[in-house]
This record gives sequence, C-alpha cells and structure tokens, in this order.
Amino acid sequence: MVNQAEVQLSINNLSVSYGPIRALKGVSIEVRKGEIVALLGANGAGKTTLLQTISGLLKPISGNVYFKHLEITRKEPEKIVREKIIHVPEHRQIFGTLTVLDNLYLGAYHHYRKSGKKKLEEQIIQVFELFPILQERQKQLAGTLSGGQQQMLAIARGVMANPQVLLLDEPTLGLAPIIGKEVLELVTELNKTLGTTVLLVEQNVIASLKAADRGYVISNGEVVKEGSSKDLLLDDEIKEAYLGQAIS
Amino acid sequence: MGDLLQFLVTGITIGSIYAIVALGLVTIYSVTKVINLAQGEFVMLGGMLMFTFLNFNIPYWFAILFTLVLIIIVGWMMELTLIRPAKGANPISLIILTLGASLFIRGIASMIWGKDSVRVEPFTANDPINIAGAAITPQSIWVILLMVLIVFGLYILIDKTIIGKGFQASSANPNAARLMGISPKKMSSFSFVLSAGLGALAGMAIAPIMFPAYDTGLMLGVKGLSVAILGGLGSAPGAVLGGLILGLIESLGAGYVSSGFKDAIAFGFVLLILFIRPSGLLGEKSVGKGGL
Amino acid sequence: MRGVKKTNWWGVASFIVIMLFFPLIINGSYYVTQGTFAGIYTIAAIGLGLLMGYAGLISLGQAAFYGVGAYTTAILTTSFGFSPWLGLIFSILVSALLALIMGYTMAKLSGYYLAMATLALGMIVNVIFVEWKSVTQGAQGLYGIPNPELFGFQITQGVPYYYLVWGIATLVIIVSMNIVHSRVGRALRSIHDSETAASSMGVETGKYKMQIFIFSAILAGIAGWLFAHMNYSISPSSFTFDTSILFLAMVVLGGATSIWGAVFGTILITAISVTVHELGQSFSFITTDFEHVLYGFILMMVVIFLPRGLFPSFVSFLKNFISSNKKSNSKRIVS
Amino acid sequence: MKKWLIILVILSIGVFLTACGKEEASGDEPVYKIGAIYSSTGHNSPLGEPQSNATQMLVDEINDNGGINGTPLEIVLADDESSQEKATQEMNRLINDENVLAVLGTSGTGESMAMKGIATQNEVPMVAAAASAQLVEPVEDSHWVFKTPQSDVLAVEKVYTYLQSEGITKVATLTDSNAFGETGLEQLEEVQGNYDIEIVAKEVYNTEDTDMSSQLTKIDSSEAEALIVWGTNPGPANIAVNMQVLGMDIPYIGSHGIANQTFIDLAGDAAEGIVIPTGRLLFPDEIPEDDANYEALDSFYTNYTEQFDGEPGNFGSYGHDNLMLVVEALENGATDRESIRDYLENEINDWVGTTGTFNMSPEDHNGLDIDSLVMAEVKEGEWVLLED
Repeated sequence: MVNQAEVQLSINNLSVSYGPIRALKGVSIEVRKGEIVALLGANGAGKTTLLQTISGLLKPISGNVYFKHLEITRKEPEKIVREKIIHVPEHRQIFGTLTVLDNLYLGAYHHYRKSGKKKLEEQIIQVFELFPILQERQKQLAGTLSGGQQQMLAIARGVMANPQVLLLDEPTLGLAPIIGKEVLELVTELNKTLGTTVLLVEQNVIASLKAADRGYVISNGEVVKEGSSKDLLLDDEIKEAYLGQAIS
Repeated sequence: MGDLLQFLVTGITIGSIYAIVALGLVTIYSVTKVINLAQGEFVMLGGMLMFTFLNFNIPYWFAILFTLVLIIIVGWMMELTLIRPAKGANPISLIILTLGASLFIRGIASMIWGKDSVRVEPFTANDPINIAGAAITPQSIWVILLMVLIVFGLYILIDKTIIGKGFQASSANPNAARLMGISPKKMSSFSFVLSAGLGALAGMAIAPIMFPAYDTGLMLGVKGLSVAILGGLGSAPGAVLGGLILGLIESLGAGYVSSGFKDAIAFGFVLLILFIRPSGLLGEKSVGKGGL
Repeated sequence: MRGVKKTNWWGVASFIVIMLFFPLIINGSYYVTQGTFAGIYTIAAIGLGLLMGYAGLISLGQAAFYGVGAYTTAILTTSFGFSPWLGLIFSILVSALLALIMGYTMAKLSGYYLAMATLALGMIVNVIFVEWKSVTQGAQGLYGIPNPELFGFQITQGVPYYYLVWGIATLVIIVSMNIVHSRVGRALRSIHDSETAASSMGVETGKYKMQIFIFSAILAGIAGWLFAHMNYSISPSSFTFDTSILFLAMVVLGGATSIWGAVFGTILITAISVTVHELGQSFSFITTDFEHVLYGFILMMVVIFLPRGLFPSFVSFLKNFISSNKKSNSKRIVS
Repeated sequence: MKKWLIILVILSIGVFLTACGKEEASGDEPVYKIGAIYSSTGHNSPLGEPQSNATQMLVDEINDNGGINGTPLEIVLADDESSQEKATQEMNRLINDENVLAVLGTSGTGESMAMKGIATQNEVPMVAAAASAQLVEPVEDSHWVFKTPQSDVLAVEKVYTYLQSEGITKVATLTDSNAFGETGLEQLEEVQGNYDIEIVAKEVYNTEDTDMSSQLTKIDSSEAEALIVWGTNPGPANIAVNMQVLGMDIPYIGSHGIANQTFIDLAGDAAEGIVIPTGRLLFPDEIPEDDANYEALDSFYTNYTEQFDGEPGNFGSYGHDNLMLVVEALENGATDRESIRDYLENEINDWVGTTGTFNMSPEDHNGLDIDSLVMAEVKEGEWVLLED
C-alpha cells in the first residue's frame, strides 16, 4: 500500500553472535514508513536477537542499522529510545511492583521533562481510549493484571514513548487466542490512527501476516524469504513449514 | 520501668544509626546489586571532615554543607572509577572490590587524621531531656529525626518522582528500563551519590555522640550490612525495621543479659533469622523482586 | 580454562625445591619467620580458595575456624596437658564440627546472605574467645603453649618450624589438587558454573558444598594449630574480621580458580608486607597505614583488571616470556 | 594495565629478594647492641610512639656523651604494628639476625606475651613496656622477662586506697572487653576484699561501642557509690558523656589508660572531677622538687618536649626506664645476655627511674610499689595532681 514511502529502518548485513554461536548471519531488512512488517521464523531463528540488536540491547559484530539516515548501530538503548524507536520486549517485562499508571509514565520517561506533566496526562487519556481496561486498573500494581492486560500495558507503555517505529516481540505469546487476536487488532489500529511503523515478531503466522503489509522469513539467522503478506500467505513452503502448526 | 525506657531510648538511637547506614547499602544494592562494604567509610568521612572543617573555623552549617558535597563527590567518583569498570563481575568480586575501597579509604584517613578519636560539637545545645525517668540528648533526637526524615525523603523521591520511578524500574528490570530510555549508568551513579549523601548525613549526625576516628566506619559498615541483610536486601522498610530491631537487641541484650555478649547476641539473632527466613525479614522473595 | 587440568607434578616438585632451599639461601631469622607465617596462611588460604573457586561460596569468617583450631589445641595443651599432636586431632575435629553445624544452618543461604552468615559466625566466635574467660582466658589470651615434638626433637620457632609448616602445606597442596581433579572436584566446578545445571545433572550440590565447606574449615583449623604452637601465646586479636579479610585478599589476589593461586597470593602479600617494611626504613611516609592503602588499591585493581587473579596472568606471562614465539592462547578469556 | 600490574608484582618480588640478600655491615669496633620493639603504628601507636621516640632520644644522648664506658650503644628500633604476628617476626630478627644483648618492649600485652615465649626460648633478657602482670608472673616462667609499667594491681590498689579514704565501700565497674580492661577487672575483683570494698555491679563494653547508656542505666539502679572505668580512649570518654546525659552523679574513677589530654578533649566538660591513678610524668610541673623521682622526671621531660612535638606521658616514661635499666646493667659490666639478666634481677635496688623507684628481685621482675602512682583529677580541662 505504502511501498514507495520513505525507508524508516534499514538493516544491512547484520551479524550478531553469542560467544562462539552466530545468532544472525548477515541479515538485511527494510521497514518503510507506516508499514507493519512481520518477522516470521521458528523459535531460535534469530527474530528476537534482531529486535534486541535494533534497540541496542545487543551489539552486532558486523553490519549496521540505520534509522532514516542516522546510523544507530551500537548505540546504547537509552539513546536509541530518544529516536523514538521503541522496543516492546517479549514476555511483556512490565514493572510488576509499580502501578499501571507508573508503568505508563515510565514509558514516557525519555520525554517526561520535555512534555511536562500536563501534556502527559492528556496523552495518558488518549492511551486509555485505546486501552479502556487500563483506565479501570490504573491504580493497581501491574503485576496483578492478567496476561492479556499486561500485554496491553506493555504496548500502551510503548505507545507512551511516542514511537515512530514500534518493535513488537511476540505480543500474543501465552495469551488465549481471542485475546491474542484483540491485541493484534489493537496493533493494526495503532498503525492506522497514529501512523506508527511496526516491526512485528509473531508466532501466529496467519494472524500476523493478515495484520502485516510485508513479511520476512528468518531461519538459522538468515533471511530466507521476503515478500508481501499476500504472497507469503500463498507460499507453499511457508504453508508447509509454519502454517500447519500455527493453525492447530 | 525507668530502666526499660532508657534501654529502649538507647536502642532506638543506635538502631536509627544502623538504619541510615543500611538504607545507604540498600539504595546502592537495589540498582547495582553491589553490596558496598565501604558504606561505613562514608559515615567515617562524614565525622572526620566535619571535624576538620570546624577546626578551620568554618561556620557549622557551612561545614555540614561542604562535608556533604565532598562525600557525595567521593561516592560519585567511586561509582565512576570502580563499579562501572567492574560491571558484570560476580558478587564475590564485587564484595572484594568494595572491601578494597574500604581498606583504601580507611588507610588514607589514618594517614591524614591519625589514630586518635576526635570530638565534634553537637548540632544544638546538648542538655539532656528527661522523659519519664529516661534521659535523651537533643543530638540523639536529631539522629532519630534524621532517620525519619531520610525515610520520608526517600519515599517522596522514590515513589513520587519520575527519577525515583526510573530508579525502581532500573532496579526491578534493568533491560526493560533501558528500553524506556532509563540509563542504568546514570541510575548507578545516582544510587552512589544518594547513598554517599546518606552516609555523610549519618556520619555528621552521630559524630557528636560517638567520637569518630579513622576506623569507626568498619564496625558501622558491618552492622549496617547485618541490618540490611536482616531486613532483607533491597528492602528499605526492611532496613529500617532491621536497624531498630538490632539496636534494641543490642541495648536490651546489654541491659538484661550480658554487656560482653551483646554483639554475639545481635549476630546470633541475625543468624537465627537467616535460618528461619533465608532472605531476611522483608526480603526480595516476599515483596517481589528488588523493590526499594 | 580453570588452572591446572591435572596434577602438575612438575609444579609441585619445583615448589618443594624452592621452599626447601629458601631458608638455606635466605639467611635471616626474620625472613624465615615471615616464610613460616606465609606457610600457615597458605594452608588457610587454600581452603578458602577451594570454597570460593570451586564451590562459588564466599566466607567472610574464615578466621573463626582458624581461631577455633588455635584455641582448641591451646586449651588442651595448656590446661589439660595434652600433647600437641593429640591437640591437632582435636583442632581438626572441632573445626570440622563447627563447620558441620554452620553448614546445616546456612544450607538454605546463598550469595550475600551466605557471606553475612559467615561474617556473623566470625564475630560470634571472636566474642566467645573474649568472653568465655574460664576457658579461653579472655582478651589476654592463653600462654605457655608448648612446641610440638617430633622424634624427640622439639620443633622450635625458626628453621625447624618453617619446615614443619611447609611440609604440612605441601601435603595440603597435594591433597587439595587430588580433590580438585577427583569426581568431587568436577562436581564442584559444575556447581560453580551453574547450580541449577549441576543439580539437573544429578549432582548433589548440597552434599558437595558441605564437604568442601568442612574441608576448608579443617584446613583453617590446621593453620590455627600451627599458629598456636609456633607462638608461646595466642589472643583473640589474631582471629578477627581483619584476619578473615586477609585470607580473602590472599585468595582474590592470587586467583581462586587454582590451588596455586592461593599459594601465590599468600606469598605475594607476604612479599608486599616485607617490601613495605624495607621501604619504610628509608621513607618515613611508608607505614602500616600505607600498606593498607596499598592492599586496598591492589585488591581494587585486581578485581577490575584481572578478575581471575594474578596467578593465571602470571603463568601466561611466564609462558609468553619463555616461548615468546609461541602464540599465547590463554590471554583473552572472559567468562 | 595488566602489564603494569605484572611489572609491579615483579618489582615487589625483586625488592623482596634484594632486601633478603642485604648484608649487615659489621665493623670491628665493639658496640653494645640492644633491640627495641614498640608499636609505632597500629592501634597501640599512642603508646608506642612516645616509647620509640624516648628510646631514640636517649640513645643519641648517651652516644653524644661518649657511650657507655667508652663503648657506643647501638639501638635497633623495630615496629610491631600492634600485631602479634609482626612482634614475633621482629623478635626473631632482633635476637637471631641482629644478635642483640637485650630486647626492650613492646607496648601491648598480647604482643609482649608472644615475645616472652621467644625470649625464654632463646635466653635473651627482655624488658616489656606493657602493663599486664602476666608478663612477669609466675616467676618461674618469667626468668628472662622484666617490665617497667606499674602492674594493674598497683593501679587498682591505688584506686581502692583512694576510695577507702573517701569512705566509699560499694562500687560498680565498667571495663573494656579488651586485654587492658579485662586485667583491670580481674585485679579489681581479686583485691576488693583487702580494702573492704564490694563490687556491686559489673559491666563491660566493647572497644568500638559508642553508647554505654544501657550498662550505665543498670549501674545507676544498683547501690554503687562510685563507678570504676577501666579502658582506653575513646570508650571512657563516651561513658563520661553518657553519665552526664543520664544525670548520674556518683564519682567516676578511671584508670591510667586515660592519663592523657585526648581523654579530656573528647569528654569535654563531662571530664570534670574524674579521678585516675597515674604515673608522675602526666604532670611533671606539679611534682614537688623533694620527690625522689623529680630529677629524672624533669630532665627527661625537658629534653623530650624540646625534641618532639607533644609530651612523653606515662608511656614515654616506660620507654625511658626500659632503656635506662639495661644501660645501668651495661655500665656496671654486665655485657652479655646472661649477666644483664642477672644484674637486672639482683642489682636493681632503689633504682630511680621516671616511672618510680625500682626494687627488682627473683620474686618480682617489676619492682615497683604503690608509691610509683599518684592520683590525678580533671580540673578546668586539665589533669592536676590530687593531694593526699
């Protein structure tokens, strides 16, 4: 749909290793403005590694990452956040001992002082419109929320950071299918209403390809296939390799 | 009855000192997971620097300010030059590291100030106050008050400000915190600055009570550590609770059991609590991970 | 990369030769006494090194076992007229028993909590030395402790005692190396690497930890025995927190990942102390305080720059030095 | 950085080895060589420093005046750093490497006890500067060991005599749990009966303790008419302050362990009226000229204060007497280890030192009596002689 738009994130020939084990072997990926791009692949293929490298938690051994025209390779995560590339990590990783509201404020940590308390309160009201359940639970400790609510909070916390690019790692992991679907619908809605670019790692291949514009398939640390969601959904190999298990 | 009241007053004063030292330890631990065995040295420096400034005839409240600033700088430098380069070392190494720092600071202090104890004037006129047969000095009240103020201040700072929330986040999940843009390095520096400041305040408040010398930090550090562990590492309420309990045990132990064995009683109590609750009274396991 | 892979007999032999000839080459009672103390500390440090390097446990109270070893034999020989050798057996037994009791108390503890428990133990034991006056003679300590006799020959302070100490130290080194290379040693290393992994592999971590804890207490007890019989008198001030820290410093400095690390660290600390002493004669600002500053500084530097201790670096330095054309492969290994 | 550290290690080993190989230059000229170990550093340094200073000063004086009967005196001064281990090492060095005729020191009891064993084994006379009576008792074990400081029992007897004269019979004790306080307490308990004094409350504190209110509260509710405190700074100062806070007004009698200005500086006005037994060197100006020790005290005090910053105090006087006793022996022809010992044991009669007048005998290797002590009181921030 937005194929000709400006490239927001470009990853070139990126390699990452954990000690002697190579997790990524020369991966190249492009994400354009306003897109939802799905990263597919088996467990341990390197999807999470890729997101962590983009957000700075991991340092690559070679290759580079560009945000628009700015190289962000090897920058510290807290610096990359300021470029509004926001990583919502897997397993949610909300701060369980803090309240829902505190979690949301922390999401806005990097622009807290710039925005001011008043603006943030307005922003939180906006976020509550997207995630009404969080408004009800705002005083509650985040650790006491249900899995789905925690995931909502994790995404909402990401939204509070005013993301231009949102890196979502397995947002439906461990959720009941219906709730997982809800979460993904939210992601699409975010993408539409706020124009946020999304790079989505998801185990549910069909659901994520349905939500996404394009997709990449990663296997053993390499990109083995890429294409539009439609093409990928029709791809025989993908059907064989992933869809069978994803449906069940 | 009068005796009991006196033991309680004494115990609470000593306990407040331990609690402040332990709060410093907890502050650093919750973000960096480092047990700073040099925390007692901040307290020692507080007393000795205060003494030096007063000797130079610097006005009392300025002396307090200078001491505070200097020790905060020491704490900040310590984080910068020691803790940061050793990031990711195992707990054993970190203990040794801060132990080395403690030896180093103590050695320098003895070279500067010699071995003699010194006397520091109290904050305010020090005529004891009598409460139902128990006497208490205004300075002891200052110490208790300071402890309460510090607890309150820490609560405001940690629970009501965004920096404090960032601090909690960094303590609970450093990586997730980084993804919010919270710099663990800054938080680590912040924790050392904060706890050096706490140490300095404790040192200045107790200097008029205890005649500081170059080596007072050692025992206070050890007691502070016991208190932090007793209360449960990483728990600020635990540190206060542990401090008061240990102070009272010492004072009641000296009063009713044996003054010679009072330290053995106190440490024995710590062992007993650890035997029953391996992670302390309000340890991490009971209040969730690493909350302050 | 954990120190020597199998018992390095070449190392043991050259070590024995050096220790054997030291008092013959170095003519001076002062250095022999220093050497004797170094030997005593080595024995305690090896025990602590095993505990830290192989079981991953830290002890801030090793002086408790050292002191219990010394006091047990001192009390038995002075108040009850036991022979020192019988005293040795009791020193070992009582240290081991204390370790066993403490081991059970601390079985559930880990990390800093364990460190705290050992610290508390050290403090309590020291208070007992001071306060149990009817038995320990309090803060003044016990005196009149006899020298041990061997084949009718009294082992007095000086060269004879030096050989006794290092003879026992050599035995301890050999026994410890065998432990390290035995099944127990392998199990211990797996505990250190990861306790969960070890227990899932069927290693009874608790049992092995307890065994090594008791063994390290026994070594400290033996060191205490040697200390007591070397001196005419002992007092609680030799078994304080500072002594525990000294042992710890020796191990950390040398490196806890091999037996030789503890030996090396002890000799190094002794050498520093002698050096400071010598320099102190010429420069007035170099005093004991300066020595402490130096220890503190070295400890910090070692933890930051050579977290595995000086001995491994020293070895690779020597290897590079001897065969400078060979490529060093053990240089950059970060755990 | 790694390289640098390795170089440091190699260097220190190098220095160690060179130091080991160093040969002592031995001239043909005869000298009398004496060793002295005092705790110039470590926690006993307030004691050891004046002792060490005094010794060096006196040796220089003797040599400037032509030595002992024309033979120069050589002193090998060592520092045990207040540690038993170091004392052992230095003792071995002095006896075996330096071949000294006698050893003076050291300042602390524990360290001196360790040295006693070595002195006995090597048959070297030793004159200790530590207080504990254990050093010279029992006599059969102390053949080679002498000491100059007043034994605690003398200080205790002095205190009890004073209490008797004040008409006090019931006392409380609050003593440090270290060796000093402990011996004090032992003696206090031992001789109380001889003076019709009863200890009705017995408390101790730890050297690092900062607040003794609990112990004092207990004492306050006992029927004690006076408090005896046995310890060294800063504990007794804490006690004085705590007593003031608690409003306790029973007399405070300290030990000679606080016979210094530091105590008064710490305790401030809480020190007023505190009474202690002490040697005369605490206030040489106040000693009447007809006192037997006046001359020795006066010249030593004047020379010491000229040469050093600060006063010699009682500890300096032990340093003085230790050396001068051995010098006395040397002057009278006792020039080997055995004869020095015999001389000290048998020939020291009415020998006037700065600590007191010594009368050694095979049964008494200290040789002082109760007159070597006087009572002092804090008045307007200074120690003054308390007239009998």
